[in-house]
Amino acid sequence: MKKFLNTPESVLADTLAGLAAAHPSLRVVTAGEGGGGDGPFVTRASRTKPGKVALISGGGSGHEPLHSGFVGQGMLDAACPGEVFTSPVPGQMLAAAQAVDSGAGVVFVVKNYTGDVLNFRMAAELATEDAGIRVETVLVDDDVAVRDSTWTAGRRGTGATVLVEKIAGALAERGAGIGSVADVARRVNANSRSFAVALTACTTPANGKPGFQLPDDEMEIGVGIHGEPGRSRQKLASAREVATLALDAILAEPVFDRTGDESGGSEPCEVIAMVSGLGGTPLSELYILFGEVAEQLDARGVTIARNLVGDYVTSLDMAGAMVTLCRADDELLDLWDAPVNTPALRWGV
Amino acid sequence: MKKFLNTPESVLADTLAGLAAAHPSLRVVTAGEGGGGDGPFVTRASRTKPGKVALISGGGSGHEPLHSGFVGQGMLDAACPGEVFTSPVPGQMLAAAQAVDSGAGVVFVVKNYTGDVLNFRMAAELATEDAGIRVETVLVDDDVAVRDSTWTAGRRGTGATVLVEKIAGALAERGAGIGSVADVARRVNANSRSFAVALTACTTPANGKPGFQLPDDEMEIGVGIHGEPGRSRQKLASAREVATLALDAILAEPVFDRTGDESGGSEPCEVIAMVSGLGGTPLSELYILFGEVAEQLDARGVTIARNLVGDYVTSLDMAGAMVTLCRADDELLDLWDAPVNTPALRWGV
Amino acid sequence: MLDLARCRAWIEAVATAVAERKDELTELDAAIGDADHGANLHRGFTAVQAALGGDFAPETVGQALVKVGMTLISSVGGASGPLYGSAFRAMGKQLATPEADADQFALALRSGLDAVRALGAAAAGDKTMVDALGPAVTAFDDAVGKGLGFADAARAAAQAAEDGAKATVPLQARKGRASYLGERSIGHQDPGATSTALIFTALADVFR
Amino acid sequence: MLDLARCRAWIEAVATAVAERKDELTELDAAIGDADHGANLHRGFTAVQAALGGDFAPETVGQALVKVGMTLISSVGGASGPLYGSAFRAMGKQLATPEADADQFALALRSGLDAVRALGAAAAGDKTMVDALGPAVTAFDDAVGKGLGFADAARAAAQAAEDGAKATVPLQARKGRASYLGERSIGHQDPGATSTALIFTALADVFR
Ligand SMILES: Nc1ncnc2c1ncn2[C@@H]1O[C@H](COP(=O)(O)OP(=O)(O)O)[C@@H](O)[C@H]1O
Ligand SMILES: Nc1ncnc2c1ncn2[C@@H]1O[C@H](COP(=O)(O)OP(=O)(O)O)[C@@H](O)[C@H]1O
Ligand SMILES: [Mg+2]
Ligand SMILES: [Mg+2]
Ligand SMILES: [Mg+2]
Ligand SMILES: [Mg+2]
Repeated sequence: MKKFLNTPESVLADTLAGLAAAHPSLRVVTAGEGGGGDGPFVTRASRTKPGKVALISGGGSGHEPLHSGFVGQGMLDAACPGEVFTSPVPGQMLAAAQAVDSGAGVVFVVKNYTGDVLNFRMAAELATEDAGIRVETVLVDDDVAVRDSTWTAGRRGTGATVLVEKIAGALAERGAGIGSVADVARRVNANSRSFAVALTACTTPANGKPGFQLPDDEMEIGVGIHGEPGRSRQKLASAREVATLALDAILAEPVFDRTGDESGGSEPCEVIAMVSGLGGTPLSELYILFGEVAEQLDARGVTIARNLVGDYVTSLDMAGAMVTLCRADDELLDLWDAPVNTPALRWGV
Repeated sequence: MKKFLNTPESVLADTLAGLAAAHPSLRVVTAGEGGGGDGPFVTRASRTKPGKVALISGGGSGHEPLHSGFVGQGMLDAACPGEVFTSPVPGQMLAAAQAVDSGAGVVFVVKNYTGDVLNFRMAAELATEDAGIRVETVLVDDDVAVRDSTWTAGRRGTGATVLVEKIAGALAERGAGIGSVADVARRVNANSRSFAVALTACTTPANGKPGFQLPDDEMEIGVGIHGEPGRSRQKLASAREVATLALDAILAEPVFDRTGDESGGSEPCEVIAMVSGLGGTPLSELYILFGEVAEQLDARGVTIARNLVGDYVTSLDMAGAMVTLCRADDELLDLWDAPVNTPALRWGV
Repeated sequence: MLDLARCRAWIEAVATAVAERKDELTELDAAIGDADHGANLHRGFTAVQAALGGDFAPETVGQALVKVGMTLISSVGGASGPLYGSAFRAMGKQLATPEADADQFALALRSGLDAVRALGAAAAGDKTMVDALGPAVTAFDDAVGKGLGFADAARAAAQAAEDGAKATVPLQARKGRASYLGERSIGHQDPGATSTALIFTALADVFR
Repeated sequence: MLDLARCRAWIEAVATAVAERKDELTELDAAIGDADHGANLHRGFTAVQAALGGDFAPETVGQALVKVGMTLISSVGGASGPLYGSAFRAMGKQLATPEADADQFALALRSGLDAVRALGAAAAGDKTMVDALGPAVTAFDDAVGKGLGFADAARAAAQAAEDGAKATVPLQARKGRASYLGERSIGHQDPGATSTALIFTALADVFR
């Protein structure tokens, strides 16, 4: 296993130590520490302004900068990192909620995975019933590679999480109430779809070897962000073809259907587009992919109003990329443009 | 070769197309285009303010976000990307200089590689003699893995390039003259040293296979950013040991000797510290490494005043990391903190 | 009769078996999940061992099992943490006496299963721990109904859990991470069902 | 006598040889450099072919060679672009007549070598193209001094360049990227010296 680490067991603690050393704007609370719970959490260094709704997210580690890298002004108030690819525990979420609730309540942004859903559900119960904190839970489920049906655990939460956190975070920063913050978060999620392709498997520190074997001339289509294989495997394709695969899957979703638009679909619709690397893919390849996405969207009558290209939602050291589109409108774009100051996303401040 | 690309030949053009699509704040001029030269270059979308010294850098591609990702307010005025790992050509640099010179002159920031040095030297001649542009050239040579002697081409230019571009860019933005801008750039370079370790080789698109073979339990010590093997090979070590290796090499350099300090070395000295991934290493591992660097620097009486952790100077898809330290003072920190607005580095705006 | 000593021995045995079979569980999870089930349970039962040691002096089997459940909830994470945690907690809540006889334990097991179902909403055949837990609970019930003692009931439950776990191989997953694989989940044994079988086998072994 | 037709044939032959041996040159560069020397020269000589085709109608061998040099400078990049570019440019500047005899060409070669030395500051034994170019220029000179004709001088130069390139194998590099490897550069043939030999071999072949 070729990784910079000390021991597989200390990966989470050591990552958080480095994060804390790098970002004085963050406060890393380790398990059991003053105010700490059953696991570590990360908050802004400053306390939540009275009356501001607090945004908390969390999930297994291995997706950095998600979520800790998005803690800061205009985005998250706290992040609860679990062990690599393992949901954090309820006590950890509860402690984070108690640390950042200003009285205005807490919105949990939860990626739709059984573990995250169950643990956050328990945390919400504890926070509401025992700690008297008002909690709204927003599920993110944007991955079109998984059919949302009674036959699955539902679509996975992936790239849209960044968009939800940014936009809901901006609204919370403006002083909106918990209902509005949760509503806009749900709207971003409903408007967003993602699709990812892997060129290599990733290696969890605990396992020490790649999660699956992929021949030199094949790629996995429709992967998630936990190293699991995708829905299918096919021959390596060009960036152009990969972009087409992703856009075909995403734009087939009803939310991108433009026949119901005022213009009947003759005017372009606007999106926020993200091409995120999965951890082992260099930026230059992401630009190549984004260039294809931009060109093909243009040809399909979709305008990219804003974009992100880089590593935002990752899967350890997996070589691969995810395309996320969020159908945007003036409100969402305005919130997108609002100042944000986090380790991984910063503008306007 | 597992990469997102269309053809190996179109990697540079396709990367630039994606860059242009992603960043409206940049202007990508392709070879031969209006005002274009013998190769592409990237400038800010807005013209250089009259009287502002222009900063231009360039070099082979494959180090993204270096250099194009650092074009923007407070940093570069133009970047000249060559083919992957191949220096750009003089005509390209000349065209870039003509495009961004406001009359106050141009500073070329050149990483110390024979190809870059020779091509920029020719460009400087052309710019000065034929185009009447005042040119200062600043060489960056911070890599301690290479001994600077008549026995080598001199130390390589690596991580310090980012720091030079940021700090000199800030001074240029404040309206300083070409001499001062070049001076501060040289001072940053003189104060900076880097050391890199590779866990895997990288694969150039043209070659299609890894540049060297590295057994599963070994790493290359003292690598550059062009896929070349390092000075030596050794068994994989922990993040802690890798940090020690890097810091031992860097802090042995005279510039970090504190016995000449006012305090005689009893007071800590301040540095800007960067841990940059080489392209295939995920952020979490960089944080682990940074945590070790921070802890060990503290123990050695060195204070990290500012830091960068992420992919800033890369080597295609190489798994590995580079540690860069720049001995800082109030002037350098003040310029570091000045607003910057580029695709890859942004704050204060 | 499950008294406190046996209860502790059971949980110890589970912890030991998890430690031994950690890599096997993780391998199974690597095939159709995210390669952490072994690590998750190992972390959890290590915490449980610590929680049951030291000052903790439960007076009833129920208190001990509630502690096991709470500890799993607070240390495992993932899907299996809340599920196993709730199961043990629900079982413990049923058992207010210092020791539990087979009838009491049958009821407790039923509560455990209900808790898993309520939380995870998995049905039989969804390729989850329910496919081992369900048959085990039924087998224990049936054995008790036939007048068999704790030891025999536990052995029957263990066998049913083993069989249930094996029977997950040809199933297509409909819950948990494995469901993302669609048809590609077929042909692999569910890690959670496997660990459930391990838990019942440990119980049976305590009575050997 | 190198007339314009032969000069064009020479450059064509170089372009063809570079295209054929591109991968070999890149392999050599992969071992001690950055794996692009073949691609660099291929890009350069493809541009040169285009530049010498079409409307371009040089009146002297010198004009043709200056064009080759300028085109290499503007299309190759890397270390070899300015070095080879300057060499051809310097050679061309020496040759103001429609055709060049062996004496003139010897002088031109000497200028080319001087240009490479002036720009790259490499000495003999530094494991660079100079280790092939230097001996080739000397051999051409010597042959001309001995009264041999262009063809024989070119053949001698090609042989010297080949030998010089092979002799770089045991050397430790002191210039260019290979110097970063220190002792690890020993045991590999220098890519630039190899391509220099290729250029002289192409010249000799034109006179065969
Ligand atoms: N909804 C569910 N109901 C019951 N069991 C489930 C459910 N979802 C997952 N599981 C069980 O959890 C196991 C996976 O546990 P684990 O790997 O520890 O958590 P995670 O899937 O979060 O990584 C699966 O093998 C399955 O048996
Ligand atoms: N200072 C120098 N003087 C002469 N030749 C040099 C010098 N530096 C490098 N070279 C030659 O250039 C060759 C490498 O060319 P190339 O691979 O195209 O450029 P780069 O090293 O920039 O990738 C080396 O093999 C060597 O022969
Ligand atoms: Mg997990
Ligand atoms: Mg090169
Ligand atoms: Mg799992
Ligand atoms: Mg080279």
